[in-house]
Amino acid sequence: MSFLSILVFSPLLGILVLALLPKTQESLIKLVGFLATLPALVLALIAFGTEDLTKYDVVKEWIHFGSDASLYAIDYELGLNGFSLILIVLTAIVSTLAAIASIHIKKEWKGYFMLFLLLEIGMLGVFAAQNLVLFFIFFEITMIPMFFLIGKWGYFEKEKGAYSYLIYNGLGSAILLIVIMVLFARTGTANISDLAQLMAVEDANTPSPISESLKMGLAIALLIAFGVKLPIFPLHTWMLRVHVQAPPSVVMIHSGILLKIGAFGLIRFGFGIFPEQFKSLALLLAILGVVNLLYGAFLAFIQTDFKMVLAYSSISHMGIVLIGLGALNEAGIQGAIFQVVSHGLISALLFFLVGVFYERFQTSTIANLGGMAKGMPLASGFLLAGALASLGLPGMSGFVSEFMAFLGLFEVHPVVAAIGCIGIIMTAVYLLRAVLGMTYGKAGREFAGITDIKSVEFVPVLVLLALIVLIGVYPSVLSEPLQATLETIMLGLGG
Amino acid sequence: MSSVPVSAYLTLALILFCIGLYGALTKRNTVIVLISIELMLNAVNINLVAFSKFGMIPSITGQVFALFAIAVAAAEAAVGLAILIALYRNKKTVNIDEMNDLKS
Amino acid sequence: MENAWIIPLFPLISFLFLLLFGRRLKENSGYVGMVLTFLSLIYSLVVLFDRFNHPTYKAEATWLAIGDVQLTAGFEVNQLNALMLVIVSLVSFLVHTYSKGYMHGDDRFHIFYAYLGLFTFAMLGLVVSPNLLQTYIFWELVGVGSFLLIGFYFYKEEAKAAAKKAFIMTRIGDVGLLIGMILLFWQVGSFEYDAIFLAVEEGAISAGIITLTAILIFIGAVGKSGQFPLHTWLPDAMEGPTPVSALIHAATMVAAGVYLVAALFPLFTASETALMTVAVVGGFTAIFAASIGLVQTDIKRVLAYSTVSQLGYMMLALGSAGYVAGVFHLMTHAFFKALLFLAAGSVIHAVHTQNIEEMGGLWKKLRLTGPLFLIGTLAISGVPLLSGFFSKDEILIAAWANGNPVLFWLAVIAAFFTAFYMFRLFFMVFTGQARSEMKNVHESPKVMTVPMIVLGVLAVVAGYFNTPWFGTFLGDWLVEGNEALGHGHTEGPIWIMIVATLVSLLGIFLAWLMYGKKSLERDWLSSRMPTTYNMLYNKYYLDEFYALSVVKTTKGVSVLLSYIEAFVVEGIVKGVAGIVHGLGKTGSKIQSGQVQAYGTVAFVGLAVLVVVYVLAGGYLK
Amino acid sequence: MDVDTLLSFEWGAMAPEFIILGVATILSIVDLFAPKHLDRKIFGWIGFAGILLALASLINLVGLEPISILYDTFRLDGFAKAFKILLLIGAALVMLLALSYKPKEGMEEYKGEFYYLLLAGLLGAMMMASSGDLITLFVGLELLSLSSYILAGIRKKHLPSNESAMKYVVNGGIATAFTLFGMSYVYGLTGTTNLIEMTNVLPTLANAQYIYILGIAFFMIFVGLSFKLATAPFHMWAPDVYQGAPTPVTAFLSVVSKTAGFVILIRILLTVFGNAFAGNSGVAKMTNFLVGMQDYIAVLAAATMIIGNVVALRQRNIKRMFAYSSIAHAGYLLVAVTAMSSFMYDALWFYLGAYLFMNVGAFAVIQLLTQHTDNEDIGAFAGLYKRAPWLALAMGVFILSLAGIPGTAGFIGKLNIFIGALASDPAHYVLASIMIATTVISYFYYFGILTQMFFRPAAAEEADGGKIRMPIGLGVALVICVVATIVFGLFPNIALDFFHTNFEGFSDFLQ
Repeated sequence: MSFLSILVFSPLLGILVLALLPKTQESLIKLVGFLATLPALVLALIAFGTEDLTKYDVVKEWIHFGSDASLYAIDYELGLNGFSLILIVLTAIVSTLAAIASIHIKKEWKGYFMLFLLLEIGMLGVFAAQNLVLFFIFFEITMIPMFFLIGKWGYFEKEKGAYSYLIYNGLGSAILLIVIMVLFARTGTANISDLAQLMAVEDANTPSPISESLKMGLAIALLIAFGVKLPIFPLHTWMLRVHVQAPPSVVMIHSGILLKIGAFGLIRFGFGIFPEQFKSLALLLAILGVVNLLYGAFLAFIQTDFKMVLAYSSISHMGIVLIGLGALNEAGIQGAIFQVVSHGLISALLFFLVGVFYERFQTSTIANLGGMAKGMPLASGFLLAGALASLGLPGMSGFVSEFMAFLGLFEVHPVVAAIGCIGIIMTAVYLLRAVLGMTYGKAGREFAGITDIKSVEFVPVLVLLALIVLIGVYPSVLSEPLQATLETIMLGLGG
Repeated sequence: MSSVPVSAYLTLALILFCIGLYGALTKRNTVIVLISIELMLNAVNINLVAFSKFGMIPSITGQVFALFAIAVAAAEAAVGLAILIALYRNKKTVNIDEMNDLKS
Repeated sequence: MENAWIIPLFPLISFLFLLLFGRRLKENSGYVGMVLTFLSLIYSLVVLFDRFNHPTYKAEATWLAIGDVQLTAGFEVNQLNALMLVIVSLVSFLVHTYSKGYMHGDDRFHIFYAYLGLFTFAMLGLVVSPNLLQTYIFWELVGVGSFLLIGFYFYKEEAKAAAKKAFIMTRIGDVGLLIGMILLFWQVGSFEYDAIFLAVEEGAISAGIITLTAILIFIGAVGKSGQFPLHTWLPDAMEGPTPVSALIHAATMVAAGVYLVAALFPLFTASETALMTVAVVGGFTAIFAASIGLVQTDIKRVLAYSTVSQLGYMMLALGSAGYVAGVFHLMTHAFFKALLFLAAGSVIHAVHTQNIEEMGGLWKKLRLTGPLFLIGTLAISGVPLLSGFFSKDEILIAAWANGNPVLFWLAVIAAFFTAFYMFRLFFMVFTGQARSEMKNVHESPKVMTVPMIVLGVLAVVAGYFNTPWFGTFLGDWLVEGNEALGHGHTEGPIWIMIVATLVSLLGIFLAWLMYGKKSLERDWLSSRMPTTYNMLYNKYYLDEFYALSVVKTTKGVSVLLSYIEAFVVEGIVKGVAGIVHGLGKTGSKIQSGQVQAYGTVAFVGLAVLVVVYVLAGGYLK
Repeated sequence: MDVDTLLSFEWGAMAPEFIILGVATILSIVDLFAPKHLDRKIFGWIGFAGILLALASLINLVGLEPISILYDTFRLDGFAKAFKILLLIGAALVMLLALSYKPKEGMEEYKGEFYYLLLAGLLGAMMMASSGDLITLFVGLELLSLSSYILAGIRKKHLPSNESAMKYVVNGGIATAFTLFGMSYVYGLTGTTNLIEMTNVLPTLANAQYIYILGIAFFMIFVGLSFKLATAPFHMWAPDVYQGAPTPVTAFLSVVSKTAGFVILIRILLTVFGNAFAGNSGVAKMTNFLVGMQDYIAVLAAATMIIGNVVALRQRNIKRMFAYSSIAHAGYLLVAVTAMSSFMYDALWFYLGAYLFMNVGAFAVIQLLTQHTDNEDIGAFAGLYKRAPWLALAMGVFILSLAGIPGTAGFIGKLNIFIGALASDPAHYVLASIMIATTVISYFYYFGILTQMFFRPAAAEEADGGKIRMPIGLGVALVICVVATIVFGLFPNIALDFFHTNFEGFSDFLQ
């Protein structure tokens, strides 16, 4: 059992232990569920500390179709590069914190945590997978637990939410599967780096080489497939329902990690396998990004439910990822990656706080929460901090990514970028409107018996805030490990 | 005898087959439907025999096949009628268009 | 000077420390803040004197690498920075002290001091930044500090609104700054000031781009320094505690815009248009705000508008290539405006109202505040021998020298207005008969008066660093070794000084007639031109205009989009789903339960296949 | 023919068939004379044992070279072996279901027939699998059909059962007629019924008209067989019959009968039509007859997938829903047939295998839930997770596998089909896309069942009468199915390698 396999499958242990525990042992189950996320975290951090990542690569014979063992083989191959490692660390951290946040879960903790851990396996695997089919398998593995987590532990319209999640993502992964299968069937391999080479070589001597037009088609299909996940306007509506219906701890995971798979896929496969095609799609990406940014911002501005505000703000922030990618230069792509991480942390923080409030007031409607700072000064303070981070306040992670993304885009498409800058203002507008609406102003309610954020609830908040500030103040902590990955990407893009 | 071209037999068979098919698809009485199906099968037999005598490559197997076909057809008719009786016991009708409890 | 970087750290420490332990310390948190800011004051002074006889010092380290581009962070001590360091840390220290008394009894005392620390840290960081990026970073942080302090009384709806407004208004400006600096970056390949100036000198950047970027950056300055048309947040910002107004919205932060233009002066001088824009905006703001200030009745708002107009002055100076004049006025203004605000605070502290109509006759009651307030008033009105006189004089000379009479006369009129409304304020508050309900009014405690005295002294003497008579020491020093900044002192015709003096005295006299001696009816003018009066009183209805135009449009767009979301985006989805289900419906309709129908379907299928096959095969041909 | 020629045949090749035949005969005779009160359940166990025995003997035969006896009417080549294994396993599992099938009324007294008719049907299917002659093919087909007609109607007192049987017979008869008519033309063109001989004659077909007749024959046979496969255009009987027939029979139809259908389809396509040419001049002379037919099959496949999945959305009756689902799966399998790539055989074989396990498993659960109360509404699944967690989990596995979610055999099977469809030249992008799209549509109703089981609270009467006691046979079947579904999902090469090593991709198909 190699290091990476252990890292990816470590939550399995927790699942097994939970399976043995009796249903009724609430606190014990919660404890186990939390502990089960720790090994992955520790291992991820260890990996983060190491220089040479190639030593973690794993390759094992797994499946091969047809009689020829060498061709049409799907090996079990895991590996790391700077980018995926960062996301794995992010996943591990957010999962652990979400596990803590799960103290607010009210029923059937056993099933909840088993699915939760399964979900974590899926996410870790997605980032570690070295071939497309394996990636797809883990990708789907994340889908099923989410369906149940939303549908069973969600709020009023949970089943609707679960379904729209399922169908949209089903469609997305279906398109993804077509792309993967075409590549696999036409080239006989699913290994990402092999494919990248095959695509790069002009006359690849593959069973049936892929025509340029087909490549373009595949690239666009890939964009759509991951566009659903990211999500890109107009494929985003499912994500709103998920944000509103799912329990906060699950949304922490969802908006913290799962959405990022879209960005990860676009960068890893889109830029990795179809660099030429994505070059010609760059402007489209940038424009889509700006559309996302503004669309999300404007709609967030008129939402009455804080969850909806955050949902739209996620759309808006994902726009920045696209903007960065559209720039096609170091600054842009690095910005996009930074945004992926930073938004992961920030939205996790905000949704955790939503959970905290919901726990106490059974509502997340802005109007009903007015003047909360009087009753819960600390929580409100944290919320404000989170909002400031989210609107890109320097000294916090949001700024670095936003700045780099725009820096990148301004080099190539200054006009588009300039339009996008309206988004920066709008972000401030809608976030302040929402957050001040909740915390400042006259207190609309009695705070008798309402306890401020307490004990274990501090852990996620402080950890996340610390990370956000760390990245904001000392971004090199991310950019250092990224350089190698970036260079390869830029190489693929031809400079 | 051989003056009659094979095509004639084939046409006959085809016509018979079509009649059978028509009956099978339109008659209300299940018994007649089953009989029509017999017709279709017998049309096949004509084909087979005709081919085995006047076909491009005449051979006896055609007639053998025909025999099997006849046997099977008989069995099928038997089973069909048996089931029809069972159904009649419960439903008191042999009209095939009244057998529509199972539908969506 | 090598470790000037610790100057900002002291307040930062104070911020973090108070955030963590402030609760326990209660009011003692004040001492923490005071001590730490005092340290940075001392150190700034050291740095300043160090700077007198050492060249500019600059140290940097890589902050973030993008490909092969290295973004650096560090600090630089040049004349301007050193001066700003002292001003900021001094005022900040004084305000810290003052607040000990003013905020006494507030249960979020420690939070207040924490915020003050944060702000001071950001402001000091801003003034030592050696590159645009870092400037921008602290620029935003300063904004947040101000935002937090304006909204300090978070439970007040006005405070909430004001805080939000301040943040967003300034952010609009900031975006300009951001775009400007990024465009510059792709021209120069660096955010470093010297690199930029070098590129400008070498003419590596096309004139058009220079103008564009300069103006964009200036927009940032407009936002922060409350210049027209983004000034509306500044008067509302008076919802914050008065010491805050003194520190942030008078002395330091709002001056940041001026500082930025000054710091990037070579860039601006490279483009006539840019300079012109600065000058015009500045000049217009000066007169515009002054005119509003004439009729306001809230003591702090009057001061706020006077701040706006004074900042306009500084911009005008810079726009007229009067680098020294601008910076000089920045300094003097910092002192006397801070003084005025603290004094006003002391008044409010005593009478618990901000409406000057309800005040009066406080001269005898507030033995200390009164004279200090008078000093400030005299200074700002540009009465000779006080600091304001000299700096304002410099500005007028610069404006004249720059050969733009219109702006010059605007400035003069503004000066007249200033003098008038400041003394209107003074007379209404301190002279006349005392209101009955103000029996038990008494002077503020030492901890509040001492800072005011210090500022009072400065408000008098600060002018003498740079005068036509006793040598323009400050100016020479500021521009030394950098001719791009112009001369230390531009000789102007003597009559300008006389005009200025006369104008301000005239203003004072008029105010005395109307409010002091009351020989002139208060509404002798306003009754004659009511529309103008209302217009001024309602600040030219600018807020209403914004509310109607910008806010409404934003809302409108949002609503429109939400409809698109509901009907187009969701609609398509529903449509597709509908089609699928429709298919299913028809499918199960065909499934009639009629066994013969099934056979028919099969037969039809077969027939179709055969026909198609035959036709496709061209068998019939 | 005299005795020693008779003895000269390697009868060993027919061992499995003989075993099944023997058991069936014995059971039928014993049933005749055995006392009424004797519990016929024992027959079931005997039949089960017989099937296992046959399976064992078949495994024992696997290593052998292809054998052909009775003048090439009976072939035991890799193809036959491979698919017979599936048939036997399927029948065995169905037998287990049948063993523990206890409907309210109309079953008990026919238990005996039930079991040996099942065996008879199995025998027919096996004959089809390894017949080298149109006649034997036809006889096998009919043996299967006839016995399944009776099986469908075995609940004599149960009206839906009767009706479904009746419908089955009528449609089946028509289908048979179509097939037979087509076969007769083929015979007419080749003058032989032996498949191998045909392969020698057909390439020499010169006259264009003959080729057109061949084409028509092809369509008649194909449509006739599509009745067995339950694919468009001859699919419509399936829902009614599946719903009316006793659950084990439904399982039998959807697994064994379908597999047999594909077996015979492949046989005929590849031996008969695979060797003719599309025309007698120019390019057509070069191109294979089937290549010309690909588009038509593709259309049918697409139609089948769409109809199956889309109509399934509206079904409330669980068995009906599974009928449509099995139509859809037949469509997926047709995609593999359409592509005719080098992956066709293993794709078909693996997918049929996977489908066998997941579908029988699903029907096992359905039978358990629906037999007591004849309530077959999907609501019967409500709150199953609360009532019987393990059962719910098992059903969950089957559903996920049917939906083609990774980690299950269903996913690998689909993968295999995709590779075939996309690797072949020209690649069938459209067909593959339709397949995936319809798969997503299928999520709706598959996950609808999951929703019922895991999210919804149990309806009152299920809630209190909650305890579901698991009959032994059914339990065994369930466990086997679950394990197989997951194992072949995670380590498919256990099966695939077995296939490749033992059957060499049916290289011996034609000699």
